[in-house]
Amino acid sequence: MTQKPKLAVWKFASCDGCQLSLLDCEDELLAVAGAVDIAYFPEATRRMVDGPYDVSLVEGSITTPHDAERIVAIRKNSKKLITIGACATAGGIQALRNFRDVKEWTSLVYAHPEYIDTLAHSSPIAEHVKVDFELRGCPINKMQLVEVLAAFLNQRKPLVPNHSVCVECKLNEQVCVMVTQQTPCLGPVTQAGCGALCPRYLRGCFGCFGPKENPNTASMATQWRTSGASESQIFRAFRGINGYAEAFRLESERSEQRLQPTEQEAK
Amino acid sequence: MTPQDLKAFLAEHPFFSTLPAEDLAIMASYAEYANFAVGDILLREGQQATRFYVLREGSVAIDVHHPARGLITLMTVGKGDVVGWSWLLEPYLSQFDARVLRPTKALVFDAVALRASFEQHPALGYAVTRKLLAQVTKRLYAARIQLLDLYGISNNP
Amino acid sequence: MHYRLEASDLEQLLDALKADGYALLGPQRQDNAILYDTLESVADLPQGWTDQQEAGQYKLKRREDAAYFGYVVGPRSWKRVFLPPRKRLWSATQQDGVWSISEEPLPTQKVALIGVRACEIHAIAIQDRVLREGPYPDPYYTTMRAQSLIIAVNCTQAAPTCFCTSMDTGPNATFGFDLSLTELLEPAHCFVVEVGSPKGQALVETLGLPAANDPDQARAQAGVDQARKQIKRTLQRDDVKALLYRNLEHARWDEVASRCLSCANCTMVCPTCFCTEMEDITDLTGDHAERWQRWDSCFHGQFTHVHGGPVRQSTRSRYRQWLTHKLASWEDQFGTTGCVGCGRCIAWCPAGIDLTAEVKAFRESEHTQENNKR
Amino acid sequence: MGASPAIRPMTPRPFRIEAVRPETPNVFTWTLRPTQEDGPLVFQPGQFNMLSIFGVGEVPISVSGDAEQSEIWVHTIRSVGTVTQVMETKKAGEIVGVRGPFGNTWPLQAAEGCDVVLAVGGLGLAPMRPTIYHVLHHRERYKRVYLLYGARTPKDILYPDELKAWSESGALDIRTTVDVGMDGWDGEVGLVTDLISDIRIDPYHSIAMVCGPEIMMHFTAKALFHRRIAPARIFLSMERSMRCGTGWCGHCQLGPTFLCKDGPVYDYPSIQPWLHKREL
Repeated sequence: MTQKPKLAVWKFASCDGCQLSLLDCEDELLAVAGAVDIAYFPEATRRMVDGPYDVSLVEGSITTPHDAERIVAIRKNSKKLITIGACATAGGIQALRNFRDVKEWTSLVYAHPEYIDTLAHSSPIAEHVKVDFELRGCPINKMQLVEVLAAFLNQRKPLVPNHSVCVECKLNEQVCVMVTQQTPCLGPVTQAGCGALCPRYLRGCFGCFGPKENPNTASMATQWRTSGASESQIFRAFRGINGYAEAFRLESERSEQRLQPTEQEAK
Repeated sequence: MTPQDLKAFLAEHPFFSTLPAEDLAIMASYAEYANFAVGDILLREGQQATRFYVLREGSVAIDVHHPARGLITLMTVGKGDVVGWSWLLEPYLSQFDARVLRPTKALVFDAVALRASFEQHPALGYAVTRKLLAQVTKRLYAARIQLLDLYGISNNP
Repeated sequence: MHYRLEASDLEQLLDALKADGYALLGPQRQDNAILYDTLESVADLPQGWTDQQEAGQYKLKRREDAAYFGYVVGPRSWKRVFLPPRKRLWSATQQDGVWSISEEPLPTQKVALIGVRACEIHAIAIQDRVLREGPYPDPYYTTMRAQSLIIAVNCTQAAPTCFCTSMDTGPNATFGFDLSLTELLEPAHCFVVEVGSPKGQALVETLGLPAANDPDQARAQAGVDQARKQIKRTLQRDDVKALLYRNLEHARWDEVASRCLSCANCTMVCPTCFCTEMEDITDLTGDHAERWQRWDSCFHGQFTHVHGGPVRQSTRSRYRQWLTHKLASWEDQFGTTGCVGCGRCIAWCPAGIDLTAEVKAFRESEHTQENNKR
Repeated sequence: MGASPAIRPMTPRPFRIEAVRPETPNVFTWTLRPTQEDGPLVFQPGQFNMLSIFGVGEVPISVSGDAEQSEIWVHTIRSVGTVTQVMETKKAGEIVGVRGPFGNTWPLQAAEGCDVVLAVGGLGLAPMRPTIYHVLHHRERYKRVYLLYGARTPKDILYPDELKAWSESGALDIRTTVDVGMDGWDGEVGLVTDLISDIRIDPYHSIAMVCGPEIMMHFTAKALFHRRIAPARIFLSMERSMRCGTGWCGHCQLGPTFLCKDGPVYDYPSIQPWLHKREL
């Protein structure tokens, strides 16, 4: 048997939730540990083996100049680099800063903003280095993570379909909450992967896995309006965890433009 | 080949066959018949374009030198094709090399004199220009299809 | 010959099926819809409930009566029985470089489908042409079809999304069932039963059903007629194939693409859509591999993926593929249209896109062009 | 239709890679032998198999061997996608899965007594090779037989030794051209369509079979048509994303047909309306 592939797990600006998904793989963790050498995973083990690594899992977004340098070094030291979670693939919730003036915010939040060395934007890893695969989700689905690892270990394409959450609902034979309850749901424009978790509990999809391939967010927003959603509801739906992902960002900007006149009227 | 032979030959060649007899005579007066051996260079990139060839037999490669990849053949032409049209347009410099691939028989025209004669015979100049344009079009079509990379794409997953 | 089954004896029919070894599948109220699922008894049926449907809308409502089958069709279709959303095709295990492949065993459980609508019988017949009657019969499908029994229910009411009358697929079942029931609420709650097969005949005899009298039969007919009258949606299908083929580059495709979410709901709820994806998976070691077949949709980019990307990149081309397949090329392929007029794709489209309206739009634009020429 | 696949047409049968032969950069040929008694491997030229790497995936690959060799499958594969890239790493002795053969065949009977034009581009020579073998085995049944072959560069020419042998035997009139000549290539440089203008055929008693990428076939069919070969006598082999081979999965639809089941070989008039349509 040849040496087991070395796996490293890296953290950038994030809540750690996606890394925890790996630890959460209770049943599969042994199999993972059996298949790979967990060489660097500070969240889980103090053991640290030097690179190069066969697979690096990267969680979190780039928010500081230091992180921007660190990711380049990690890329150089990794054969395959896989980003995990909405922060790493779309900038995360902290990308809300991208729509505002960060200087102004830091001056309001910190007593000594001069010590804060932060970038104006929170950006996905792929804006900085080449990424071999982006695993979506907030948090990621642990089964998808195991699948991605299995795929990389077996040189195949990860079975991570980029179709809508609707397909997941239908494959699970769940009833559409939008059609039966007029519940605002982002399922039709959101990539599957969560197992249609929210619709399973008769709630609308929050878009945790970001825009699906070919998303028609404009029609989605129109549909929400028709079924009675307020403009600020629509705005917030798209300006969420994946608010900096292009399709959602553009839709939230369109919605924001619609909001502004009403705000002015209110004034 | 006598001038008469040349004229008769031109009359049968598709490139000239539609020209009236007096034009054929003019064309024949600027032409001579030649045989070329493998490796002969008919045109050289960057040099004065003073000749124009109509091929009767054989094969000629249109080449370009690529600094990294060496000699690259862009196309081959043969019977019925013409080699060279830079002589008709300023700055009268050949754009590519033309190299004989297989023993080739061709009519060689004194392109400089021919061009000058077109000033006296604009109708002939127009007719020859149209013929050349047809060849240019054919080669442009081929170049465009080659750009599509006809064989490179495969649909296998 | 028609028979009469008292509503109070419906349980006996279910019991007789169970006694015969059938697992029962039938309608029941779940998650704000009427769904086909495993049925234990008559008590599971959605008695006293109905559905209200419009483009992009489906709502359950209480009925004022105790009808068992007083609804139209829900989001599930019977294709889940014969072509499940996901199924394993085979698994393979490697030992010392030698792979052994084991096929997934074929199902052995007989199933009785209770409450199959006329349009759904047509849908099953259409899928039969694809998966049972082609050069390569699908073993799972064929097996399940062979061991299924169909109790049809004729429609006595229609939803605004229904257009079976345009497609000649309803509202009453004319073939493809073992028994068909027409539910009568007045003067007494009962069913008029029609036999469609020897198996159905045997059931009638087991239950010892009496013959239905003429007034009952007339009332059953009146119920079906009522459903027919309620159907307002239409799709002119005689020339729709040529119409769509003529208009492959029509601007209307862009218009519908501006509304279409390419979410694939229409294809998932469609009782005839049969496209599937083959998925290969392994465990982490790679020593165990499986291939699964799952529902897929022509609305997905991956669906037409070739080296270099999907053939159908735009939503426009995907909707065009779906509609022209359903209503035009299906005829070339299988000698029948792919649409049965059940209206599911209209009701369950989150954007409320209505294929009958799209077809009308093409037809009207041609009329306008004709008129402009004159 | 050739041999009917197993009763369960979706289940691959295990085959051992007997030999791997590199052809051109990224292209290699497998010889596959069944690991279990499987009966003769019967196919018609033009048909394809679904080849599996267990746990990685499955791809449709035309049979490129000789139909008279019924104990092996021969497949020429270009490594371009995830599955074929893994295939390229497989060595002799390893096990792969095979389903098939699927699809229809070239009009070899209809071509009897006719001049035959085989026009191939790029890897299209691989699916055409069984036809060539068939013609060579039954040379007397056909009149003039041309093989017109276009490749990108001299390096991309498939089966060069066989091409030479066929040509020298005089059984086939082989004309090869490349898009770009290099590395001392002294043959034709130009379009495969240009080769068509030079052949001598009786257009009224000719059958043309064309195999290559769709765009190449589109232009080649046009050129054949200019040589007065009736469209109904021009046949193309189409390629799309095929997943099942049986017509169940719907992926390979092109207009009114399923390429896996109704094709891959079509006469030009029946496929022409659907060729070259954007995103169809």
